[in-house]
Amino acid sequence: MQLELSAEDAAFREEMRTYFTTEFPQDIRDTVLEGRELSQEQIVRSQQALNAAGLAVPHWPEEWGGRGWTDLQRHLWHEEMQAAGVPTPLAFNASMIGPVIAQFGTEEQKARFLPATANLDIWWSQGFSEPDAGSDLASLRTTAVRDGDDWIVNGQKTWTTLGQFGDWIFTLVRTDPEVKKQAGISMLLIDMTSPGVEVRPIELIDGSHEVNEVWFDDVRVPGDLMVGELNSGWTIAKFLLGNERVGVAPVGATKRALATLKRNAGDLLDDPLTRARVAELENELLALELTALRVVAHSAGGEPHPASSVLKLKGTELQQAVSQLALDLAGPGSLAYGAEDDSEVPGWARRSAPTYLNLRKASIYGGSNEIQRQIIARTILGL
Amino acid sequence: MQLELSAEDAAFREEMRTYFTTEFPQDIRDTVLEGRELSQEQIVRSQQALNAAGLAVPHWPEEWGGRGWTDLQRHLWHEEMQAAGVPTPLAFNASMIGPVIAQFGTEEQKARFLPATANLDIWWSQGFSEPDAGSDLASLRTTAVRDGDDWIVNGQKTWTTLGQFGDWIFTLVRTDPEVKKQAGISMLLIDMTSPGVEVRPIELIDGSHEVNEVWFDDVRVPGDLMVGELNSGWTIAKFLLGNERVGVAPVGATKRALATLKRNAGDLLDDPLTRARVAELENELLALELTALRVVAHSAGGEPHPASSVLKLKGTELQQAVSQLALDLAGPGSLAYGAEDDSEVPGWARRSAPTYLNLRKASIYGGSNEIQRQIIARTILGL
Amino acid sequence: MDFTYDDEQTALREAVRGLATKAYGSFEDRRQVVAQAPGFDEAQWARLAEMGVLGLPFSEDDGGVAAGPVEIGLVCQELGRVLAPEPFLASVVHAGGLVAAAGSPEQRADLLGRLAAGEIVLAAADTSPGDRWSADGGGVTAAQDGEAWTLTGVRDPVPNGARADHLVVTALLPDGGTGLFVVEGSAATRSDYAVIDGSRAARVQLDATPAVPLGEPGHDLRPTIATISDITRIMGAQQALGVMQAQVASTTDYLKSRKQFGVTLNSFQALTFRAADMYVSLELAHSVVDWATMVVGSGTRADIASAADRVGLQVSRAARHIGQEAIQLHGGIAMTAEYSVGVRTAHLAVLEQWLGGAQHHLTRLAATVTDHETVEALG
Amino acid sequence: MDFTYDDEQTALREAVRGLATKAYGSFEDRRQVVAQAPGFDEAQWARLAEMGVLGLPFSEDDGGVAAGPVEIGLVCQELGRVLAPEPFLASVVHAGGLVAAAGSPEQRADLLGRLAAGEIVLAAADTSPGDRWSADGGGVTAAQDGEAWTLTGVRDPVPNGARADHLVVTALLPDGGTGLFVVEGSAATRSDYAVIDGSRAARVQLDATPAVPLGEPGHDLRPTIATISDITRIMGAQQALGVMQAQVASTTDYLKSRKQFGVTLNSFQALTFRAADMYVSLELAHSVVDWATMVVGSGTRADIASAADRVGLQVSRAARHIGQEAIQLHGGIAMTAEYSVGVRTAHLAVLEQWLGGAQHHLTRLAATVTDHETVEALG
Repeated sequence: MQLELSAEDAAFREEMRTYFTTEFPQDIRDTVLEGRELSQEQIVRSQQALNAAGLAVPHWPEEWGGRGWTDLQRHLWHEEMQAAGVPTPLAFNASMIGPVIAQFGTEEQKARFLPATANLDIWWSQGFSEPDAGSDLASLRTTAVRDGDDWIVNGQKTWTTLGQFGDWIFTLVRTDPEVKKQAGISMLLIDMTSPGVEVRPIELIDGSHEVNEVWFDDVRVPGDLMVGELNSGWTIAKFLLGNERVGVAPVGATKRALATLKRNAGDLLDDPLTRARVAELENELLALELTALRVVAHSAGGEPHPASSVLKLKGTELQQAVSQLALDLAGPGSLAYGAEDDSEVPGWARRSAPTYLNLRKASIYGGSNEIQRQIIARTILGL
Repeated sequence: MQLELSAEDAAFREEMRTYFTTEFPQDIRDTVLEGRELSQEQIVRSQQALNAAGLAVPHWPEEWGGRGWTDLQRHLWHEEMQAAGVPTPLAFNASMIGPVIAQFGTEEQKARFLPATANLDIWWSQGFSEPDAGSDLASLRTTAVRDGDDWIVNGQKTWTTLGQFGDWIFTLVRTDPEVKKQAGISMLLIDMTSPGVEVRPIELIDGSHEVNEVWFDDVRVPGDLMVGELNSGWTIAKFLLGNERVGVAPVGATKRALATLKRNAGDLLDDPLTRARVAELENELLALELTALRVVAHSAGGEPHPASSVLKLKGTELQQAVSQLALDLAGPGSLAYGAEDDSEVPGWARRSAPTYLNLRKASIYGGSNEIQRQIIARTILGL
Repeated sequence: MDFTYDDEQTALREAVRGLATKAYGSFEDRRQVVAQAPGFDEAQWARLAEMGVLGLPFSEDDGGVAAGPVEIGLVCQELGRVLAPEPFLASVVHAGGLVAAAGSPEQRADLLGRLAAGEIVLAAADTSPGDRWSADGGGVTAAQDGEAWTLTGVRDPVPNGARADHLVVTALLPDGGTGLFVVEGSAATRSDYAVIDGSRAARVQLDATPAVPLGEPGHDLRPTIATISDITRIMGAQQALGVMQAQVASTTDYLKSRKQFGVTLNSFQALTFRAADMYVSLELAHSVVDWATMVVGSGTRADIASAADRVGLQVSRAARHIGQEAIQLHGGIAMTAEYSVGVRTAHLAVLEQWLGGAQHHLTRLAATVTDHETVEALG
Repeated sequence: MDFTYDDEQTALREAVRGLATKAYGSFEDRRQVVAQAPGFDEAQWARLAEMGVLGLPFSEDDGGVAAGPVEIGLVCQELGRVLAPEPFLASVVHAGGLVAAAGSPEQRADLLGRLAAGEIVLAAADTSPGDRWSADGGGVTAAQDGEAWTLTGVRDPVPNGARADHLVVTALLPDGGTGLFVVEGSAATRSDYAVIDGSRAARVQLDATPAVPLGEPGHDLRPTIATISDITRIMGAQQALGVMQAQVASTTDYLKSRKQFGVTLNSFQALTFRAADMYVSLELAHSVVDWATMVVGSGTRADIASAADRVGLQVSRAARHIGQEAIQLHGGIAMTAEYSVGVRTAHLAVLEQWLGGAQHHLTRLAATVTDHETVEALG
């Protein structure tokens, strides 16, 4: 047991910190640090800056831009990025389809997609969820039917985050309706400009437009855009969803959110009950961060560490708890959601209610907290 | 809607309060108010005093000592009793077997048992739970087999509270092993001095001896000691367990415990976090008491109000929460569990750890809180 | 001691429920109404007036029907159940309550009469940026010149402030204390904006704006203002109760009908137990709401203040619990603006601000724990 | 940065686990041992000495092996796992720690040498009735007459105080500050009593009782005493971690094997989800315990004090949660003294007092929230 970073890791962290705080575009960091919304242009520019610095896809195979870092180094990279207010690379590209193509794709697919994916020249969307499936992903109904070398896709996806910006979408489609539901699923890459693809916005309760429905009406997809074997989509999806050990819990971002809230709170921190809430949250965040370190320190090979579910569960709870504290500290100012920027009610207070509501999604999307509890009970405890 | 008691109910409450605080034996109240353990003699003397005043079994049929009160009046009686530190009548007698015999018993059984039951001349024990049954009461295995007019009982009961003082025990026994498990159960009254009955103490984690195992080894029980029809035991048990709407939640006792704790806490109440915990508990107790009032005000006929489960669930949680606050306020003094009475560590602090541990039972015994949640989900919400 | 509605109250409830459900039983209708200014349906406001609802609290001399807090509360509850956006709480209970408590007979007859008739909307303006549920008037100062009064300062947020024909404004008096003034809506500089639940509020800027004192000018009205705030909180709790009842009902229905993994969600015990816990929160809150409402009818100012704290704490906690669980148990669908569940949770977050928030009330109650031995439900 | 045991540490853990399991793997054996004075097994104490465990923290000059906090912590964890009643924490970590930190070379060689050899038991006496985790010595005063010192006052509770051969007592010095003194156990008036978890503590009365100062007489040792208290808390947290691991394992096993309503309990999702939540509490606590243990090895006094607060808060909360849920998920059986689960929960309640309790630490941490921007796990 050893608390200190090795000299090498400490130097690595310093290198990351220096790049993120001195070289990375300041306007993008300011937007994040002040809790404002990033534009599409900023997200693209951010990832391209990271990619130019070799920091966008460090976990990919080195041939495609990876860096061969240890999990601890990836953790430090990820935490320093969040602490500095640098947006993490677009997950659909960097954490989802990129590793999948690198693992399961043909050489042609790799060459065609990976560089553009790392550089966010292609913006990927995710087409997994369907309206009637929810947590029961395998019950999906979108079909792909053979037509010569092509596939004809029909159906509907939903909860497609940032789909309004998507160039391509990676989808799970049913290619064999006759077999047990997990067995008949394949993964197709679909150009979102194809005829028959329609993206419809979903307005969320915080007024934001971050998710979409994506409709497929006789969309023709060339056969070479299937990833992996026919009917192996479920295996690929499990790889994709279980791929991540680093950055599962938003530790750095939540720490930053709490630090910002403390700064904004001012005199409100004189209240002993508020101080106690802050102290309790800080302690739980420490426990979470240490647990994330234990996970990265222990993980070996490509297997997901089961304690990732602990991180997801507790991480989203704490993220939500900080947003609740912000709402409480904002008080009546939280009503001023739609006020103009020149309002005397400070921006953090005006954003507190939408942020609180928006973050309710954190315990639903990407494997709900009920799914995480089930994974812990079954996989870890054997129940 | 009307907050005030009617003049009649207000007078009734005053009458109760006067009796409990001026006429009832003071030594017994002192024992309760100081949180010490009642002796068997005190419990008997207490109930006999109440019975002499007509206050032991007010909800029984008037012919057997009942008073024909409204549920609200019973509630007031019960709360005033607890507020004054008067022990409530022994539940096994007053709330369980008494009403059962009055409802299902033969005239001979009524005449033989009810007066002695009301006056605690017979101390009843409950023989329902079995070692392998737990919440699944109907899986009981104790058998009663016909032998002429008699029954021969074999098996084991457990969690028999205060069974060491029991004169008689009312039991559920399997009289037909061939049918579906609920269908083959009957209720037998058994004299605990019968040959073959053995009571073995169970030591609990707080060091107390309040529950027992009761073993039956070829115990002969005369046929006229069956209550109700053969194989109707399940119906009777449901009547017995669902009979109670008044006093389901220990509101008065918990309020008293919190008031006593505040008095004992002294300077510790200067701590704003402690004050906040007390305030939160007081508010929840108010909500609970008001809910109990709503239940008694709404209940009609003999049907249990389903919200009784809300009272049991929240009532035990608050009872436990107050005991946790006491443990926290006792601090290191809570270690002095076995210290002599002349210890400088005050009695409430010395009793805090055993009380905390003992009250863990509150959410287990008498229908665990999981069972209560199930009742709410199924019966009230229809889930 | 009685927790039931009498026949007249039940009839009122049915009538209000009928009107509210007709207008907003389809959530899409509510969505369309709040999408544009003034954020509610003027025609529905007129229908509420027609039914006598807008005059409920006021005396007959003032054009009302002198109903009690139970009646007012059940209206709030029914409006909450369907998320009706009409400003009953803001305009009738709060602003109307201030006029009724402090206005001269003429002012009452005029303002409340027109309010009861549905001809005007009032708004109470008592909060400035940074205020936390104080009713002391800070943020706006009153100045007197002969008979004429003017007000200067900023009030924000003012619920329904942009639509209001008249604003009822708290202000610091020149000689100390806090007064109440009526300002013509059009005389103030107002910026209208949307609140997260689809309702509207405004920043109201007063700059030596002409104002008419409510009642005798120059008196310190802090106790009156505080009591009306407390009553508004208790009625806000009634509205939250209606919302929470709808949340529990929606969640229960959803668990029964929604299928996942080939079975309905109520096959999952972890979910049904959480629904049971929601019900427990709801029922405990319900009890305290009923109680506090009755205290409004029979208690002193101090009793009402204490009841507002107790109901504020209990209902804020319950609103948080039920609002969050309703979304979680529904899953993604409840995150969408098209679906009522998430918007109800947004409305509960807004009502918490009306109520005052759990920690605010907890702190006030904590200050009193050594003043009593026990808290008694019955006097 | 590394959270794993090295090979030697793993070997030590296996050895201690073997010894502990052999003695107390059957809970009934533990039950019989604690049923009579001194509340632990002297033979097991000797075996721990033989294995070198009782001298782990002390320097080689003092008869120990100069092991670090990780080794000491894993011993505590293993002893906690089986509820071993031997007073390692009280005698070696706490009292021994005070002697090691403040004693003269001769005192250390004598007391720690005999302690390491299993020849004596020490007890730290630093708490008087009403004390709440202060280490300032209040409750006992020291008086000097030439070279001779005497102590007067009451210490209670003193864990293992009646059995101790020597008591290490904090006391107020005549010229201010707090000193440490060794008192012969037999020279004090002691009343032995049982603690709720089956361990023993005592009231210790000192009445001008002869005492020997540890180290140079008359120096204020408050910083030293506080640090040893903090280290003891962190090691108490290690012990609690072992207990909690056992609670989660027992609960999981029970849910898998126990049948109700014709199926094993792990068919009930509401129960398995609660077991999952226990695991979450356990793992988060585990991380903080490991971290705090490492801070003992590398941090300043202030770092250690802060780590003790953080681990005290996290582990007290986890102990409450896991202890209560373990009983609830087992049901009635866990209420009985014959079954280990409830007694483990009792032991956790006792360890919370060693740790200092959640609210105590929370209050201390709350005082510091404006001193830093974030709390950093890595320096």
